Amino acid sequence: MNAGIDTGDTAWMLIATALVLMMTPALGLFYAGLVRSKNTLNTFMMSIAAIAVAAVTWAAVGYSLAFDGGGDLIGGLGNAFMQGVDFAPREGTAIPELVFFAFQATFCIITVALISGAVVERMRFGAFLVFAALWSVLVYAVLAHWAFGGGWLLSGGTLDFAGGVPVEMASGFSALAAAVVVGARKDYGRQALLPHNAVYVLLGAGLLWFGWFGFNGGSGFSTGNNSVLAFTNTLLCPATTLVVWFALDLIRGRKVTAIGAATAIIVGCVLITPAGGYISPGWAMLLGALGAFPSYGIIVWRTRTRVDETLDVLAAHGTAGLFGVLFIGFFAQASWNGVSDGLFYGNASQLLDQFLAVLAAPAYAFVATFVLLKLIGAVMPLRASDREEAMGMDVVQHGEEAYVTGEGAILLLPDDVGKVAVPVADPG
Amino acid sequence: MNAGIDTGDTAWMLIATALVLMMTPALGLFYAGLVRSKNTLNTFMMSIAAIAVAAVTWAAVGYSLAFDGGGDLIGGLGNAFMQGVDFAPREGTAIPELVFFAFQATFCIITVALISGAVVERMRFGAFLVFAALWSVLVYAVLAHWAFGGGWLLSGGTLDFAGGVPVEMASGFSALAAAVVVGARKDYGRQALLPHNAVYVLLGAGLLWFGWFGFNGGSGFSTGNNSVLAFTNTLLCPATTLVVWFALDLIRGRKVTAIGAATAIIVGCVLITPAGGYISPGWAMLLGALGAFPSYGIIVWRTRTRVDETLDVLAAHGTAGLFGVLFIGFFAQASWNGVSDGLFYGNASQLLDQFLAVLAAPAYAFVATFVLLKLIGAVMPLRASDREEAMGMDVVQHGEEAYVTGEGAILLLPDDVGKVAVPVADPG
Amino acid sequence: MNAGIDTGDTAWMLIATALVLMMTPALGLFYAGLVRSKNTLNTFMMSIAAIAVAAVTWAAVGYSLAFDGGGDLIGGLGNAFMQGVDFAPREGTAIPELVFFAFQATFCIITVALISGAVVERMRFGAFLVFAALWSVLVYAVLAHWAFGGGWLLSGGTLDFAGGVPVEMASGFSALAAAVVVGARKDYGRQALLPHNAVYVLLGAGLLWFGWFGFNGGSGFSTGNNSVLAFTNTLLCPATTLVVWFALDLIRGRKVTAIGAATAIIVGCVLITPAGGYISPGWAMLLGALGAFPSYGIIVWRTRTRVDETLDVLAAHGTAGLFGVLFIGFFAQASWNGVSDGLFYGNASQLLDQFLAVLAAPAYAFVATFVLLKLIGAVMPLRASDREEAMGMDVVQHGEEAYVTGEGAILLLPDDVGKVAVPVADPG
Amino acid sequence: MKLVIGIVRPEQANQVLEALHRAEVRGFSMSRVQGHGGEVERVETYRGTTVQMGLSEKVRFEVAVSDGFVDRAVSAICEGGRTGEVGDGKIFVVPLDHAVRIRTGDTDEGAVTPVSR
Amino acid sequence: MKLVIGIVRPEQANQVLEALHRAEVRGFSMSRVQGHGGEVERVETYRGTTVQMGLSEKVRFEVAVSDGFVDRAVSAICEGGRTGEVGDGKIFVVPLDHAVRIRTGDTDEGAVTPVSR
Amino acid sequence: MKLVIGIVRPEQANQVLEALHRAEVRGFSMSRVQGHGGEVERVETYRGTTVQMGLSEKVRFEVAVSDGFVDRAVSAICEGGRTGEVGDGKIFVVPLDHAVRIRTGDTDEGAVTPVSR
Ligand SMILES: Nc1ncnc2c1ncn2[C@@H]1O[C@H](COP(=O)(O)OP(=O)(O)O)[C@@H](O)[C@H]1O
Ligand SMILES: Nc1ncnc2c1ncn2[C@@H]1O[C@H](COP(=O)(O)OP(=O)(O)O)[C@@H](O)[C@H]1O
Ligand SMILES: Nc1ncnc2c1ncn2[C@@H]1O[C@H](COP(=O)(O)OP(=O)(O)O)[C@@H](O)[C@H]1O
Repeated sequence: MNAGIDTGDTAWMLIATALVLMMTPALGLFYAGLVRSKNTLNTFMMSIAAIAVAAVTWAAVGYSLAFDGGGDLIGGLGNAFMQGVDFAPREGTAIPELVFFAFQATFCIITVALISGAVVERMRFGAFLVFAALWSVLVYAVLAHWAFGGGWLLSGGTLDFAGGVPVEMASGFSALAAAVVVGARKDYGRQALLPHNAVYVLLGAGLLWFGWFGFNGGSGFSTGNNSVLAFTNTLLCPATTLVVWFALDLIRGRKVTAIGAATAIIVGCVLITPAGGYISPGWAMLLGALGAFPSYGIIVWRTRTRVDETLDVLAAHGTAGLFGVLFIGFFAQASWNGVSDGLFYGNASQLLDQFLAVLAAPAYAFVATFVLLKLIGAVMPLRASDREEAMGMDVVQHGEEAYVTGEGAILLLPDDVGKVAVPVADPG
Repeated sequence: MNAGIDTGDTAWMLIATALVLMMTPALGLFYAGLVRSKNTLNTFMMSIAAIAVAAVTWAAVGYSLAFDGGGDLIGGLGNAFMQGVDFAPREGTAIPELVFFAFQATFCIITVALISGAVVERMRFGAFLVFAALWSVLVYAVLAHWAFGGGWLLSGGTLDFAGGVPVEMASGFSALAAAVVVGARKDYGRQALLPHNAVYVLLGAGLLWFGWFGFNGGSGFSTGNNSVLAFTNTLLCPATTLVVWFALDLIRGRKVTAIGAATAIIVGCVLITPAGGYISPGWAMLLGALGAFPSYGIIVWRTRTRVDETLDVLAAHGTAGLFGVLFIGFFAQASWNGVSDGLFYGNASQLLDQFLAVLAAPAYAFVATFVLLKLIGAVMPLRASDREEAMGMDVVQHGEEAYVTGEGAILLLPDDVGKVAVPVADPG
Repeated sequence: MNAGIDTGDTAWMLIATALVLMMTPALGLFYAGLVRSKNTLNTFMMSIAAIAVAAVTWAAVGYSLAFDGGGDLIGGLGNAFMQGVDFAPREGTAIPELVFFAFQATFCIITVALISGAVVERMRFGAFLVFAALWSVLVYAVLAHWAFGGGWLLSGGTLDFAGGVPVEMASGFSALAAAVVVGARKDYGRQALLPHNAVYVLLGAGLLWFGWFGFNGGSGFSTGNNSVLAFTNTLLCPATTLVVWFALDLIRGRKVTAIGAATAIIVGCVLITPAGGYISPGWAMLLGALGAFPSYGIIVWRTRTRVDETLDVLAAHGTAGLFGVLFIGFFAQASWNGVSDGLFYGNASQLLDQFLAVLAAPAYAFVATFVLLKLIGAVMPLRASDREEAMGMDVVQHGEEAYVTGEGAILLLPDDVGKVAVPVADPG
Repeated sequence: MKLVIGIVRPEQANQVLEALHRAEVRGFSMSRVQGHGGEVERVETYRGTTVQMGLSEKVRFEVAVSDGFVDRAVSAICEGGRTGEVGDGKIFVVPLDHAVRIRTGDTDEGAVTPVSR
Repeated sequence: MKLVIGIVRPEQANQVLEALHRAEVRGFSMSRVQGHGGEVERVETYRGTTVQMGLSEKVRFEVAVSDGFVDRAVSAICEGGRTGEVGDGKIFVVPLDHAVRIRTGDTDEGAVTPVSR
Repeated sequence: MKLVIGIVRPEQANQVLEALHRAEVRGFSMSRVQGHGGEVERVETYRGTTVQMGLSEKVRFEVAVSDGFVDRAVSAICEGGRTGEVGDGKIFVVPLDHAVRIRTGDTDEGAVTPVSR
C-alpha cells in the first residue's frame, strides 16, 4: 500500500464515487417520469449524454482547470489530459488522486444532467450535446475552482461542503437562463402537461437519496468527522423536509402528494449539501424544515409565470442550495466542524463569506449560461419545431418510442428496404 | 482520525447504512407492484412516509429509548434529541456513535414501512402517519432495546444478529394485528385483486436483496468475522430458499412463478437475518431450504381465511423471522461465531433463550399494535369508505394518478380556477 | 481483527461483492425491457434463476474446481462444499477467504445470467435451469480456473484483470452456441420483434454500470493501485464508448438512439473488464473508442443473418471482451500496473499470451456449450412450441402476466374451484 | 341482429359480466374508454400544476346479439351497471347487417352464439 | 338518432373537445386507437432492427346524438380535428336504434342529453 | 357504405393487415380489446391467489368501406384471422350513413379511399 494512503478512506471514497455516478441515471429516471410518455427517452438520454460528454471534457481539461493550483479565478492546465493524476495521495487527503479525480468527475456529470430539467420536451438533442460539453468546462470547472479548487471563494473563507456553489446554485440558475433562452413548450400554460409515470419519479428520488449519501458523505474525502457528520445529516435533513412538505401539501391542497414527496426528498438533500459537514444534526433538522418553504413557494409561484423552467431545477436546486449556503453563515459550529463558527456562535464574518458566494455564483452561472446558449443558438437551432414537439422528441430526435407494441411495424431487411410493402405486426 | 475509530469499519458501516436506507424505497417499489394500479402511489407513499416520520421520532426519542443504558424493559432518555451522540466510538465498536445512530435509524424506518403491506389499498394515509409515529416509539424502540440495546432478551442470552426480534417478528405480527383491526378490503375474497406490475416486484426484490447485505453484513458494526459470516450467508441462504420455492411452486401449480421468486428472495433474507453471524454457511443453506416451507404454507393458507393481511408480511417476515431465531438455538456454533453453541453442539440453554424471544416478541408486537390501532381508530377513521376504495386510494388520498395521459385534463390557472370551462387534453 | 486482514480492503470487497450481486437483477431488468411484454417475466426470471442455481453449484463444487490449487486445466475438490473456506485471509490478499468466495460467486452467477440473452422468448424455463446448473460448473468454473485460479492461462502469463476470459468471452461465445442449438424464434426475420420498455433498458444499463465499479474495482481484492486504476478506468472507458456510439448512430441512422446508448454502456464496461488494472487511463479511453467499432458492426450485421442470438450477447460481451483482452497485449504498461508491459512498451510476448486466451476461451466455451445443450436437448425439449411462443412465455411457463388489470379474472377459491361460474373483474 | 354497445363504470364491470352470464349472453368484447358526461370532475395537483380531470374511466362492452336477445342483453347491462349515481353510463343499440364467425365462416345467427365449452 | 364516430390525431384531441363543448355536445366517450391510411410511415431503429411504423396513434370519439345534433357534432369534430395534412382522420355516422341511460333507464332522446351539473 | 368490425387474435393481426393490404383496403383503425367467448380459460396464480382468466386479448379492426368493398374486406379479415381453433373471433357489418374525411371535408365514397402516397 502506498505511503500516505489509508485503505479505509480509500474504500469509502471508491463506493462514494460509484454512488454519485449512479445518481445520474437515477436522475434520468426521475426526470423521465415527470414528462409525457412521448418524451421519455429524450429526457432520460440527456442524463446519459451528460455522463458521456462531461466525463471526457473533465478528463481533458475540466479537472485541471478546477483543481490545478490556487489561482483566484481559474486553475491551470498542469493536469490537463490527466497528466500527473496517479496513485499518489491527493494533497490534504489519504486517497489516491485518481480516486479524487473520479469522485470530482461524477459531480461535474450530474450537474450538467440537472440542467436538462429546464429544457426537456423541446430542446434538440444535438444542441444539448454541444451545450453540455461547453458548460461543463466554462461554468462548472470555474465554479468548482472557486469553491473547491483553491479559488477566491475558498481562500476567502466561504464554506461549501459538497457543492452548494458549483452543483446546486450553478445548476439552478443555469437552468433558469436555459429556460429563458430556449423558451417555453408550445402548449405551456395553455394545456396540462403531466408526469406520465409517478413510480419512476418516486423510485428515482429514492435512488438519488441513496446516492446522495456518497455525494455528501464523500465530500470529506475520508471517513473522518466531517464526513460522518455530513452523512448522518443527509438522513435527518431530508426527513424533516419531507415532514414539512407533507404539511404544506395538506394546507394547500388538503392532500399529501407523491410527486411532492419526491420533490421534497431532492430539496432536503440539496439543502444539506453545502452545510452537511459544518452544522450539528439539530441544526440540520431545522435547516430541512425551514428550507422547505422557499422551494415550495417558488414551485407554486413559477407555474404562474411564463417561464417554463420545466422540472423546477431552480426551486429544487438553486433556491435550496442558496438557502443552505446561507444557513452555514448562521449556524456553523466549530465544536462540530472543527473549522469555523457562524453568526449564531459569534462569528459574523462567516455570514459575509457566505453572502459573497450566493451573490457571485448565481450571477456567474446565469450570465455565462445565457450567453453560451445564445451563441450556440446562433450556430444551430436550439429547439425542435412545433410540429416535432407535437410528435414527441423520442420519435423525432431518437427514432424510437419508449413503449412499443410492435403492431403494424414492418421489418425492413437491409437488402429489401422499401420492398416489404405490407404492415406486419406482432403484438407484444 | 479519532482514537478508537477504525477507518475500514467506519467505511463499511457508512455504506451499510446507505444500503439499508435504500431498502425502504425499494420496498415501496416492491409493494407498489403488488397492488392494483389505482393504489400504486398510496402504497409507495407509505414507505416514503415511514422514512420521514420514523427518522424524526428516532432522533427525538426512539434511539435513546432503545440504546441508552441497560434497563431490562426500556432504555433511558439520556440520548433524547441526540444528546451525546457524536464522533466518539459507540462502546463495543470502532465506529463513531453518529454512524451507529444512523444505521439503527434505518432499521426502525424499514420496519415501520414493512407493516404497511398489511393495510394497503384501504387504510387512510393520515391515520397511517399517526400510526407510524407512535409505533416506531412504542413498539420498535422497545423491542430494539430488548434485543439490541441491553434489554432482558439480550442480557438473558438471546441471540439476534440483525433483527429477527425488532424487525422481522415485530413487523410480521404487528401486520397481522393491523390487518385484523383495519379489516379486509371490500372485495377481498370476492374478487381477484392482482399485482399490476410484476416487474416492479422483481426489481424491488432485487434491490432489497442488495440492501440486505448492508442490513446483515453491517449488524456486526465492523468488518470482523461475524459481519463477514453474516454477509456471505446473506448470499447463500436466500439462494437455497429460491431453489426450494421453485420446487414448491412446481409441485403446487406445475409452474415456477415470478411473484413467488420475488417472495422467496425476501423470505430467504429474513430467515438469515437473526442467524447470519452465528451459524456456518452450511447450516445457513439448510436454514434457507427448511425455512421456505412454513412461509410458503402460510401464504397459501392465509388467502383462504378472512384475514386480508394483504401483502403477507406475517408469512414473509413474521414466520421466517421466528424460524430463523429458533434455528440459532439448534445450530449456533461457537467455532464460527465465537459466542455460543446451540443445542446441536450441546448447549440446550441457548434454545431456551431463543424460545423466550419467539414467545415474547410476537406477543408484545401483536398486542401493542392491536391496542394502538384501536385507540387511533377511536380518534380518526382508519380506512377509506367503500366508494373511495372503489375510486382508488391514489386519487382519493393523494389527488394524483400513477399513470396519467393528460387527455381531458383542464389546466386550472390560479387566477381563473373554474373559469376555464372546456376540457383540454394533451395525449402524452 | 484477524492477523493478515486489512479492514479497509475488506470493507471495499464487501460492498464490491454486493454491487456485483446487484448486477444480476439489473441485467434481468435490462433484458426484460428488450423483449416483448408477453415474455417480460420469463426473461427476468432467467436472471433470478441464475442466482439461485449458480450460487448453490458454486458453493458445492464450482469454487473448489476454480480456485483449489494450481492444476493446469482444473482445480481440486479440496474446497468442495466450502470446506476450509473461512475467516483466514485468502492467500495473496488481506481479506477473509469467505469474502473472496462470495465475490467470485457473484461472477459465476452473472455470467450464467448473461447467456440467457441468447435464448429468451422461446427456451423452456426448466431446460434453462438444468443448463444453468451444468454450465456454471462445466464451463464457468473451468475457465475461471484457467484465468484466475492458477490454470494454464494464468501461469502462462495471460493477463485478465476482471474476467475477459471466464465472464465476457465465455458468455458471448456460449450465447452464440446456445442460439444455434435452440434455434431462432418462429417469427425472427419475418416480423419486427421490438423492445417493450426502453426505460427498463436504460435504467438497467445504469445500474449495471454502477455495479461494474465493484466488478472491476473489486478484482484487485484490495484498495490498492490496480483496483483504483481499474475503478477509474471503468468511468472513463465506457464514457468514450458512449461518445463514439453516438457518432456511429448518427452516421448510420442520422439519430442517436437510446437503446444504442444503453448497449454502448455495456460494451464500454466489457471492454475495460479485462484491461482495467493494467492500462493507463489514456489508453483506457482509446480502448473505449476503438472497441466500439467491432461490437457495433456485429450488432448491425448479426440481425441480417439467420442466427437469432436475440439480445446480442456475442457482440456486447464476446466481441468486446476479446478486444479488451487483446488490447492488453499492446498497451499494458508496467509503470501503471506493476506487472507487465505490452507490445507497445516493447514486450511482444505479452501479446502472444493474450492471443492464446482469445483462441482457447471462445473455442472451449462454444464447443462445451454446444455439446451440453445438445445433450440436454436429447433428454428434454429445449424450447416451447410455436403455439406457446405465440401465447407468450410468461403465461405458458410461469402462469403469470407482467401487467394485469384484473378484468375478467375469476377468483378460484380452493374449496370451490370450478364452481365459480361467472367472470369477475376488478379493473385496477 | 343488433350490436349492443354498453358503457359502464370500471367498478361495475364485474357485475355486468355476471349479469350477461346469467342472461346467457356468452360472447362479447370489452375495452377501456374515457368518458365525459354529467359527472362532477375531480381536481388533481402535480407540483405547481392543478388540473381538473374532465374524463372518467369507463369500460365499453360490445355485444352482437340476435334480435330476440337484445332486450335481455340491454337489461343485463343496465342491471349490472347501475349504481344510481351520475356516471353510470349508456347503452346504444345499433343495427347489425351481418355477422361472421371467422373460425367457421358461419354467418349471422350462427355466428353470435358461441360454442358451449 | 345517430352514433357519430370520429377518428382524429392525438394532438388535436383537445381542440375537438373544445369544439364539441362549444357545440353543446356534452356526452361522449373516447379511446386510443392505431390507424392506417395515407400517412407517410416513419422509420425507427432498435439495435440492428430497422422498422417502418405502419400505424399511427389516433383518438377515437364516439358520440351518440339525436338527429338534430348530428351536423353540429360532425362539424365540431371536423373543425377541431383539421390540420390540413394527410392523417387528419375520418368521421363515420352510424344509425342508432335505441339509447338507454343506465342510471335512470330513460331511453332515446332522454338518454343522450346529460344532466347539467 | 358499411362499417366492418373485425375481432381477431393478436397473433393473427399481422396476417389480417397483409390480407387487407392485398385486398386493397388501405384505410382502417385498430385497437386492443378483451374478448369472451367459447375459449378455454387459463388459470394463473399470484401468491396465494389462483384465478381463472375469463377474457382473452383480441385486436379489433374497424374498416369503413364502400358497398363494393364489403365482401373483399370481410373475406380478407376472415382469411387473415383464421386458425381454426376456438377463439378466432368475429366480423360484424354495420350500416354506415355517412363518412367524412376531416382533412378535406369530402364525404362518403370519397372519404374512405385514402390518397395514394
Ligand atoms: N352522448 C353520448 N355518447 C357516447 N357516450 C356517452 C354519451 N353520453 C354519456 N356517455 C358516456 O356515459 C358516461 C356516463 O354519462 P353521464 O352523463 O356522466 O352519466 P349518466 O349517464 O348517469 O347521466 C360518460 O362518461 C360517457 O362515457
Ligand atoms: N376506411 C377507413 N376505416 C376506418 N378508419 C379509417 C379509414 N380510413 C382512414 N381511417 C383512419 O383515419 C386516419 C387518417 O386517415 P388518412 O387516410 O391517413 O388521412 P386523411 O384522412 O387525411 O386522408 C387513419 O390513420 C385511420 O385511423
Ligand atoms: N356476440 C359477440 N359480440 C361481440 N364479440 C364477440 C361475440 N362473440 C364472440 N366475440 C368475440 O370473438 C372472440 C372469439 O369468440 P369465440 O366464441 O371465443 O371463438 P369462435 O368465434 O372461434 O367461436 C371473443 O373473444 C370475443 O372477443
